[in-house]
Amino acid sequence: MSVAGAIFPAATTAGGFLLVLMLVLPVLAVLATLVLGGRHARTVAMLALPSGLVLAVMLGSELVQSGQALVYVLGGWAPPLGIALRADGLSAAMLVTTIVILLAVAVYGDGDFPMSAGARETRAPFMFWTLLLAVWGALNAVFLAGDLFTLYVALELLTFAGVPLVCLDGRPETLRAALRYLLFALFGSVLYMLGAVLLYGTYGTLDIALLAGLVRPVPAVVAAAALMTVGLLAKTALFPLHLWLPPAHAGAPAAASAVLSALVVKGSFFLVIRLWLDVMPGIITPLAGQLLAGLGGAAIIVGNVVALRQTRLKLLIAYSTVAQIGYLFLMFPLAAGLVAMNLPADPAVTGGLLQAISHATAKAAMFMGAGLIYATLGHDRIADLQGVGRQLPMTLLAFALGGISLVGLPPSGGFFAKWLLLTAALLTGQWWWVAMMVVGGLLTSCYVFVVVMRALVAVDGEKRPKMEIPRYREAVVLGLASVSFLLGLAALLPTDVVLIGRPVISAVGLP
Amino acid sequence: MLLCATLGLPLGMLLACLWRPLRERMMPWLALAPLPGLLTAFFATHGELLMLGNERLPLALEIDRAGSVLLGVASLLWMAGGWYALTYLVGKAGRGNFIVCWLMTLSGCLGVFVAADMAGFYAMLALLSVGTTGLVLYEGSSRSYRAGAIYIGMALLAESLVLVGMVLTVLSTPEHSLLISSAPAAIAASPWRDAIFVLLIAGFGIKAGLVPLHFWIPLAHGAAPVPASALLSGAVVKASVIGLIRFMPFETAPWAVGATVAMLGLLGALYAVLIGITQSHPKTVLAYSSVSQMGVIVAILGMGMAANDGSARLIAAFYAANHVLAKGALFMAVGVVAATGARRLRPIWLPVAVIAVGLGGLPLTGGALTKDVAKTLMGDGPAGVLATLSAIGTTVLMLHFLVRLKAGAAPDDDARATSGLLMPWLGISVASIVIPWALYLGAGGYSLPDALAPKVLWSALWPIAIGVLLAAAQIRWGRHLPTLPEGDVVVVLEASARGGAARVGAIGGCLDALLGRWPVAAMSLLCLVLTFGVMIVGKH
Amino acid sequence: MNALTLFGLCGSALVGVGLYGLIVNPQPLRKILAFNMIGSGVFLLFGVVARRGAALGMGGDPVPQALVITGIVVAFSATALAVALLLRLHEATGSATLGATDGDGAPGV
Amino acid sequence: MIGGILVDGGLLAMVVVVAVWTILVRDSFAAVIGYACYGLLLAFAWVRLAAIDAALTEAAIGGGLTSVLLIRAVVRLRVTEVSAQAETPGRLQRILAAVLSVAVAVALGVVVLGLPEPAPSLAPRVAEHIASTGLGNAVTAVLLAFRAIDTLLEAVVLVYALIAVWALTPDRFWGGRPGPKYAVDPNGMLAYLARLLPPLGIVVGIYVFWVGADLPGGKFQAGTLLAAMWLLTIMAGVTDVPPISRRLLRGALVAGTVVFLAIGFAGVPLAGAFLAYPEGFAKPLILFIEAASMVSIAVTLGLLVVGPPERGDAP
Repeated sequence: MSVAGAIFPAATTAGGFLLVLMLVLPVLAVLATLVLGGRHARTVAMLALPSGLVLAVMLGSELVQSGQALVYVLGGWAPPLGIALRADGLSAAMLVTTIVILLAVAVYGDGDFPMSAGARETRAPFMFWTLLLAVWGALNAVFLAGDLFTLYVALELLTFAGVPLVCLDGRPETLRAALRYLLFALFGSVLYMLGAVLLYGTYGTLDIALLAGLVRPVPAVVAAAALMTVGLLAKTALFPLHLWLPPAHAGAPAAASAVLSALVVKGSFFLVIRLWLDVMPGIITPLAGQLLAGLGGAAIIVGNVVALRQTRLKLLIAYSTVAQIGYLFLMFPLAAGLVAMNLPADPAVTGGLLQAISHATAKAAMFMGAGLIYATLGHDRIADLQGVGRQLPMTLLAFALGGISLVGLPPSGGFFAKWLLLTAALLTGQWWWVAMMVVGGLLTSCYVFVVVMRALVAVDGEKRPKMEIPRYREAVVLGLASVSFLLGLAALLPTDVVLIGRPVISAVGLP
Repeated sequence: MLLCATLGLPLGMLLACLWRPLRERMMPWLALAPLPGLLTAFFATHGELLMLGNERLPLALEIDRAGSVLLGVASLLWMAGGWYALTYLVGKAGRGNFIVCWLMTLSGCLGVFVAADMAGFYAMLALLSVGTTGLVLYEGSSRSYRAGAIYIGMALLAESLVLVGMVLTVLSTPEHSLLISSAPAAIAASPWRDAIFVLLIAGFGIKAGLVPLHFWIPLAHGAAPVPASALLSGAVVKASVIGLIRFMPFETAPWAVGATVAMLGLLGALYAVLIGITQSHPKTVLAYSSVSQMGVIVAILGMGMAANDGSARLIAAFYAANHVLAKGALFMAVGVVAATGARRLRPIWLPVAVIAVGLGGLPLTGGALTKDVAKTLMGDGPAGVLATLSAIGTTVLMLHFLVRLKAGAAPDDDARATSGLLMPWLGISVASIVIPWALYLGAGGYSLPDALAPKVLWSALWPIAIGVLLAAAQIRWGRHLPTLPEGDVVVVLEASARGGAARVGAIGGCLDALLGRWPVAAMSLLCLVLTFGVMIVGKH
Repeated sequence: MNALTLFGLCGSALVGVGLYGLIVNPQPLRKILAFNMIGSGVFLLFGVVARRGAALGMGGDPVPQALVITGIVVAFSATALAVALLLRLHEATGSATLGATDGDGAPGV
Repeated sequence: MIGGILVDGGLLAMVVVVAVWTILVRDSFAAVIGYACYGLLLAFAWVRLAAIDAALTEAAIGGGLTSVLLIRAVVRLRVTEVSAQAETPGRLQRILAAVLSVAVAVALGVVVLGLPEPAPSLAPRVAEHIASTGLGNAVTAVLLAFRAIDTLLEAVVLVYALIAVWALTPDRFWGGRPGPKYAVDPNGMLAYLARLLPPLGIVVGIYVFWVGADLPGGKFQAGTLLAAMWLLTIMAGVTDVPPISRRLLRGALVAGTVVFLAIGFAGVPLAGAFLAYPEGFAKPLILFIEAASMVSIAVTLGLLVVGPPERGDAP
């Protein structure tokens, strides 16, 4: 059924070297911070991240121009013996999203983790900058690697970069959260590895494009699919495997929470897309798709309901992430349904990806906004947020815009994602997911409303802020929220640019 | 060009509000923001599509006859309201928030009349809801908080239903067209026809305050500041009317759908009157009257669908236009009266009375003209009887309003409303009398003798007379009426929702705590592995 | 019944034993140990896959063997990090458990 | 043939028994010791699978270093043992967990036995192309040529893990020396070993590395050996761990990866692709990468075992 093997060129394409640069640049930056020492970590990051943006944009435009996936065959050894890097529309979109969010977090984090020239290296700032680059490197590897084992290594990189971000400020409860996270993530990765072993034992290759043309529903492959999927779900914290996420994401410093919630969980989610849509579309049964989305639906309900019960802003946002992760998985039965009807799976795939991107930008902005609120008030109790609207108007606006994107009101990215997913669900007659999306949106609006309302309440007299927030930090949060809010307008770009995602996204292996 | 400016000017002003110095100076200009809308209503060519987007997302603007009628009167009311608000809000806190929400609501409200594509229409609807929520919340009391929460909840629910209905509509068109103009035909021929009817009518029905989903209207319109409630009750609720006008396939709709809608509307109209006369606050009384009038408008549309008569579109628009102006004038009057002492009340009270009873169909007023036109659709059957009953009820309700209004006069007997409140109110009052005539004679193609025929006059007059008698009876014995809470059914719904939410929340919390335990989480992971495995094997 | 069958069954058994330990043992250190055991079981299975692919005078398919080496190093890194985290937790709090129900870690800045 | 099966069967039965005991035994210290034995037995199993490279790695890292790590930890965590055991799940949960684990293991066994015949293998392709690398050891050829990116990323994994470990440093000790200061009787047994073994170990290590090009062995195994020697001298108090802020130390950490990357990029103009080696120079370049990596791996592994800094940078 799948024709990914035919779609991915077998040899290095023009612009393929960009993939190598995207992969290596962050790694080099991490090594450089290590050698040059803490005082230069910020400088290295501030040089590397913008160049990364340039590279990502170049990669994207190369992709649009060539209209096909970019491939780089490493060392000249073609798969199955060697390994190829590949970038399709999905990868390009995620690469750009990642770098944009990391840049915003870097600017924001500059306030929390300042580095004065000439001062002695201190732990937290050095680690913040290094880990930011480390997360970037790991994610790029996840988005570019074309081999399931390389992806395993990349996933471990991501975990090792994510765990210390959780306990960056070293408080005991964050250490515990980090340990839970690490152990559960390792549990997931060992299952993923087991699946990869079974695949190799059956087909003698782990190359995604080659496997796509080979997989048949024999027992070993079925077991591999189940093991790898669930392993990745554990790392993505899909309900009911979310035990580690709320304490980890709520306990981390705001800048770290933003990275973790917006990007790190998307790494393993991206692999689920690869696995289900590229490698194994032919063996996944409709029932399995319904189960996966069913978990997503449960995540939406439970995550949102529990979020409404929270008394602390950061925990609320963390549970909202649990719910939003659920949304991401609705795309799978929808894509399968479309394919079964001989229709292009575009709406489901684009919708799912757009959902991921708009959640990433919105959630990063919301976590950073919560950080500013914490810094100003000295707490983040939702019941005592009065006056925030006066003290941090831009932050509150950012929070509201992010919330609107999560709820799915136009013209946000969340709206267009919802539109596309609704289209797919209705076309394939899966009305129960329609109901789920509607209910989820309403539940989400409840807590966004509660927080914004509470913050808008005016207080008598001027409350003295605990800390003055520089304007630029508010601005960057608002900027990121606006990206999420206006993401839907991406559909308005001139046709050729609009199609950036289209041909490549429809070229991910679904006929 | 004008179409663009209709939407562009308010949106531009909204954007300008991001900058604080501009925001602080925006207040005097609020009244001018709807000006392009008014000009559009007069001068724009009907049926000309202005494309802004591309093929994938054809953002487009267009104005049709029904749209331009509503756009014109809405713009007029928005202008008056902006002027009115300028004075009304002097010295009040949070004007910046008010301006932003005002402009959002204004953009959304005018936007729905000119949007020609579903994405844009939906965006405007959402903008309208968010802005309206802000206006309802403006006073910051716990009452407005409750009203705002219920409002946004219902609005989002309505929009979700509309959204699903719209997606189904798009999927029913041959090329998945987003243009609203292709909707009616697509709906009529759609395999999902019934689902679309239910979704769109329920969605727009909530927005129109169709009983029993009306409860948010008394709360929201009661809680908002006077200029805002004038706009909400007058102009904003008409978004649902234009939605139904544009989407519904009048010429091909099944009889049952139209008849059901009509019955719902008319029964709701009567129900709202019954609840309304138990209310004491004049704004709440007016809000119930809006529910009632919207019920009649929806009923007109329903009858149009039942009779497969496309002229229902214009008739409903005409009826709605009259209501826009009359209701706007009455709400503004509440603010004017509140600033006027009992001794100076008479010159104000008289026009108010004319307009109020006019809603019930007082001969020679807009109310009578609209009812006369609507009669062609209502006929003499059960619908006609119910419509007449609702006219009687409206008269009673409006007289009740006049009584309550008097009680709301300023404590200082010699107080005098400033011209900033008086003038816009007066302007709208005059407009509410003149414009229906202009529409009746001009756009409607009727002539003066039509309106002045004795039969017509008599048929308008006798319900009023009965209404006056009933009202007198109410004033005499009305103390025995029970006092019902604002929003009637909402109290029951709220209690059960609270109970349900607490229970669901507790279950969710327990489940989350259970899954937070390592062995449970780890075992569910293994269960998932096995389940996925079995499910995939199962088929092959 | 050949020897490779035994190795395959042994690998599967090790995975099962490790899984049980990972679920049931309350001490994080024992969970880390169990994780390593699952890992070694998986690697052993990979070794079976490699051995099955013996050809042209090679005792086994060298690709899985290489992957096993990489995997062992990665697993070691994970173990080192987990142990360091655990010791640090112990040092900071005096306890060394994951906490049964403390899902609500106090949020930070 | 039968004899072989008996040997294998006995060995594997022991492995499983030790594994079960390790998991079930109440005392964590005993469990860790059990795990060390388990690692050793497993290395023999690898030998029986004719995977000497993997056997060496398993023995050195899986059995050796991991055990050192766990033993150090279990000693420190002794005091928490009783309170932690109190959290053991109830009988019902244990039974359920056992049922699930057995189910997964059985399913896995069935699946593994059903792997296709003839087994797919890349061995022929490796054999076909190994000549162009000039190497004799096919595993090394896979690690350093065909799948060089995995090995490169793996080196990065080690660096990431070390960064993560260092991130756990209490703020006051940042830049200090990892681990406790070992003060051991200079005339004791350990100090004696620490002086005697390292030179030997280094020689063996370099040998393992050198032959790795053609025979089983290579940088990981050699690096582990060197790391072990280093740890021995540290624990014996003969040498001390350098402060983590030292530039030389950090340079040593990244040297292998930097060399790997540099040669990889040199391949772009010289051999037409990133991570390709110019015709005829493959073997020396690979050996060079391995040498640099060996040093980095040894340092990184050693530092991973000693953990984050626990004292200032004073010696």
